[in-house]
Amino acid sequence: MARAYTDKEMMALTAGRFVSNGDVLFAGTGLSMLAATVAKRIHAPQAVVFFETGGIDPALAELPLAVADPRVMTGTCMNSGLIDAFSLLVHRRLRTIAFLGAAQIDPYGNINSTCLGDYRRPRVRFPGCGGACDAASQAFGVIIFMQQEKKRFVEKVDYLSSVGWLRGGDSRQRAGYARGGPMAVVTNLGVMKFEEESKRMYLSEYYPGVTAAQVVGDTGFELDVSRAKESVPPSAEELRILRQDVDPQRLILGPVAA
Amino acid sequence: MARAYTDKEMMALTAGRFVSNGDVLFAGTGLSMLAATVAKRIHAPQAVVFFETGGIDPALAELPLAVADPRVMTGTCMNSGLIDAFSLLVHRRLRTIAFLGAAQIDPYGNINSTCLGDYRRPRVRFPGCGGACDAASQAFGVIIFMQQEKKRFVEKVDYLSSVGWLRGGDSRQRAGYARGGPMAVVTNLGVMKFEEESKRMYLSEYYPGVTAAQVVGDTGFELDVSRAKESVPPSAEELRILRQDVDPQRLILGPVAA
Amino acid sequence: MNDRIDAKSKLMTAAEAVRRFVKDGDMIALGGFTVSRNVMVIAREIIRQGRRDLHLVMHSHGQAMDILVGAGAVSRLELAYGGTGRFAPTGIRFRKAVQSGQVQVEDYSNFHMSLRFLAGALNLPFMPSRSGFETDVLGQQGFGPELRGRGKIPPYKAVVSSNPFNPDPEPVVLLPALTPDVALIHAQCVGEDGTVRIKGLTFLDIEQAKAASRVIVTCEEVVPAAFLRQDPDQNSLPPFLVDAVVPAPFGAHPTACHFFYDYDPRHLNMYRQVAGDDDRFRKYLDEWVYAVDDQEAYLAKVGAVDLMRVKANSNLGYAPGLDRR
Amino acid sequence: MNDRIDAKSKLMTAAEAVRRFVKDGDMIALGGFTVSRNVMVIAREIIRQGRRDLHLVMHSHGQAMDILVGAGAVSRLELAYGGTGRFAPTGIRFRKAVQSGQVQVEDYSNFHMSLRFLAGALNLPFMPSRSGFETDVLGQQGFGPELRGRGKIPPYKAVVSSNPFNPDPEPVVLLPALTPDVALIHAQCVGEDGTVRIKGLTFLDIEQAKAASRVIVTCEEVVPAAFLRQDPDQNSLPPFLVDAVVPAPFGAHPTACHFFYDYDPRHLNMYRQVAGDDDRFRKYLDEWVYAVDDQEAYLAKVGAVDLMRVKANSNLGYAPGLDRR
Repeated sequence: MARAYTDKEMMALTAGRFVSNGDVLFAGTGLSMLAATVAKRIHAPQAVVFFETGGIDPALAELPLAVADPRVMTGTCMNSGLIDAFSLLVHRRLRTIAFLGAAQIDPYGNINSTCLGDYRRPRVRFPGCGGACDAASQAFGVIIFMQQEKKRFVEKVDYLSSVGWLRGGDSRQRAGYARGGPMAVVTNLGVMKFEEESKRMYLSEYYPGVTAAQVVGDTGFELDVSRAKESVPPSAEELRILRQDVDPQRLILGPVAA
Repeated sequence: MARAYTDKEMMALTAGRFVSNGDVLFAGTGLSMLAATVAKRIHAPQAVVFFETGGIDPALAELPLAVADPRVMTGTCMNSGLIDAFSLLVHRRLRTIAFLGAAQIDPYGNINSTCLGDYRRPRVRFPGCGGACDAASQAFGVIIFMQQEKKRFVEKVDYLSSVGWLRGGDSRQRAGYARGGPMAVVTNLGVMKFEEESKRMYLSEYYPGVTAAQVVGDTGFELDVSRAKESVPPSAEELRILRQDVDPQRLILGPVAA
Repeated sequence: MNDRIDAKSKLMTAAEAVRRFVKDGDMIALGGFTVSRNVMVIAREIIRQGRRDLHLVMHSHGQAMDILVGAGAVSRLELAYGGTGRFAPTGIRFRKAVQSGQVQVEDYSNFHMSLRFLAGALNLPFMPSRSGFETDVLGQQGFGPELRGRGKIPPYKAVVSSNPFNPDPEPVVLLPALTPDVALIHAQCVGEDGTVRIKGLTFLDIEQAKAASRVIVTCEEVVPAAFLRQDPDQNSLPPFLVDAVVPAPFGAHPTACHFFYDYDPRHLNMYRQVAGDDDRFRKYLDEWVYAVDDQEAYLAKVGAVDLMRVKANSNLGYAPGLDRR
Repeated sequence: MNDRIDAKSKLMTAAEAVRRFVKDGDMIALGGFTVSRNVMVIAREIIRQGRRDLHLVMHSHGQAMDILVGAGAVSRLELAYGGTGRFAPTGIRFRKAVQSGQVQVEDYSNFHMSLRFLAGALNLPFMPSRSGFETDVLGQQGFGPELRGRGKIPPYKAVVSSNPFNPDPEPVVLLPALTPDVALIHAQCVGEDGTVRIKGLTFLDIEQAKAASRVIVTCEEVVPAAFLRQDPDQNSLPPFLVDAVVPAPFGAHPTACHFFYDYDPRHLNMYRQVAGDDDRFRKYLDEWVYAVDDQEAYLAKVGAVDLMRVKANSNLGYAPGLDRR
């Protein structure tokens, strides 16, 4: 049976479910912008979305396509700059949740958004860590978007741009990070979380129509599936808000028939 | 013969003569405010006056009585805060001249605006260094206002609040200061400068009606007077501007018959 | 966490704000600077509620500092300058308290204090500085070894280190971050939601608020949040950093609030005359603090004539021609 | 020194500003961020004047970076992110230049770069940071040993030190200050005297300007200095930090300038299509850079229809309903 929604729709709504009312959301471009916006419109109206560029709590009547889009400067409670924005990201009294994307991820949620191959003469160059390295280092928590592919879920990332649970266990804390760490990885197939003690990734949810075996097959390292359950599908209301209110031009959602 | 002007008038005008057109003046309260304003009105119209509080180039239609006076926020080119103001003070491309006052000074222009006696249980407590320590450390140059008295011109200050030439010679530079240092000390009796090599204070000018011997008598350490000359008295025009335009209420100049 | 976002309303009286957010022994950052935007309403309320053993941190202050010290609410201060300019070049009760040993003081420079608050605001452990090498500001410790390393007092006042990026030896001062328990701010306009707009110079208020665990803002006007969102470039703090919004017209009196009123030379001159004498200062407190329960009573006592005398001109932001002798 | 204060007029053409203030080999700080307020007029002029061996420093950039790299004007970059969001998640010429070894890149995070510019603006040798422990951002060096310690390149990319105020071991990253030769900024309004007013987000433009030896500002409008002094709270830079003021309406096109115009999706999509191919990119440069002598010629080429399509709505600051696919 064909699903009534696309991968990207499912990803945006799934990530949005991690947001609590009152969270302060550090959003990047693309899916993370959708997830933050959709959460705010559906179940966390008092969540605050802000951008590393300095736009704090914008109206978001239209979807921004970059964190410096003029749409992040309109209807805000305050327009500032990068230093002000980072002061919020790292604030000890704020539960700041950051949405990040990446090209590669390892079993401990360390991500690469910089390059493939040798750093000084890479085979493929990506944009770089931007503010993701800072969010991964200092936010209260991080949610990561990934495409589930063997070449992206790797034992060791080519370049560690933004820290996850480092080498697992308490290695993150011992490296000097006072808080934070990845809470979940949201992909086109399901949701991965991290074990309490070892901090290794495991499969938490697979989407309706997907099997745990399929996720394992698209993962380049061993993945515990013993706790995996099927996700709750998106409701008609969630889809309506996402499609009609959040991204009516489908600028980020892309084609309906994905 | 009675002078046609008061000590404070002579001090403000004398200090003002050190200002060049295009200088960026870091002004505190009191006489330093007068000196900066008078220089700007008389011979350095393009000098810029700014305050550590963040008020940059105010109109100064009325004389401020404190660096946080609302009069430093009006007609400015920019209102900011302390961090912005200090970024100007220390800017490598600006010739920032600071006017400072103090309770004690030593032969190398180190000054005390903190206390007399033991620091932790002082005999007399003064306000503290404020931004003077920063100006003395990092401005392009410093001009110091003092009352010429034996107890104020001392071999060793009770507390070194703001650095001068430290122990003379190149000791200031060796301590870590990349530029700056006191250019002159303007008192109620004359002007002291610092020797090129030794950086020790010497008498450069005594005011009309004052003798070099009188300055020596009011100084608590040995003072070379071999190069001292009589100052040029204030012109009628200088006095008119100071009295009519700059401080018509004599808020800082004080009584006419001092 | 994030209770400030969920708060139904942050609007409250000064009495409630102090009761809820200021405890004995707290480290309090004072907003404003010498004669401008002192948070007088909260300072008076702290005195009325009898808070003790406070640790004040600031750059250059000011009337609020002087009455808090004079009333015996303060044990420790870290500051660069204690006074109000020409009205009291050295704070009068401050001077007495330091000379008598009633308070312990740690002196820094204004740039030092700015960097220390900035470090707190950016969650950095320290900031480097190039001010004060071989001065007593860095060399002399005001807080004794019994205080060092306890609570929010760092083990060292400052540390002289070196610049690792310069192959030649180059000293640099490291200054410890400040993370106050509470920051007090007086602003011109605050939204119902807590969005803060400060007009004129912001001093270090924004950094102090970000560095603090709790933020109390008093204000001349409470305005709809939507009004402040029409021009967000002018806003100073987002609502979710503010715990309490206390409406307090003339809340900085006798200090100034740009575009609302000037400082009050009569009151500041009167204060200078009485504050030097213990008995007369006690009477000042009785009359101007203990006997006035709230800002309404305080304003009634100041009186309409004196309030109108200092009222700011809408074009200039201060009271032109005010007799300031 | 202070020649900026004495300058009779700072108003000049882009050609003159580049001729006077941009030299081969200079370290250039790019203002703006990805799709907003890129200083396109100066970037194109730098290409036309054939500047070489530039060292670009920025946080997240952007269209100006991509054409400067593509035109071969750049040898070294320090940055956190190279791209324009959805239009080019990785800058197209940037990617090619890095992969081919045409440029050397040193990666930092955006907070790292912010602190490095802030250090330069405050004349501090370095800043501490808590971002990136044990990541490759700190561990991998893009600039080889042959560059390290030469000119404005510090001997170390970063140094991991410890917090001397914590008795327990606590690492802290130290980041070297940035002091560019020239900062490029595009602002909405600039006074005849050089006073700068940026509307909307300021990104890191103000810190970059203060950290730099020279500052070139292009602007949508030149206004009387007196107008900007009527509301100095809104101004971003004092005139005496600015060397050149270049009037340049639509000077950030095809990127956005808040309250003046949106980014131009047609141009950015077209650019994405041509930039990946060397020949087509060369034609793009011929057509959009070399063949247009100045901003007037450039705007004539863009055409009234496309300019009006992206014109900002006065209430919202962007172009609502603009087809951005």
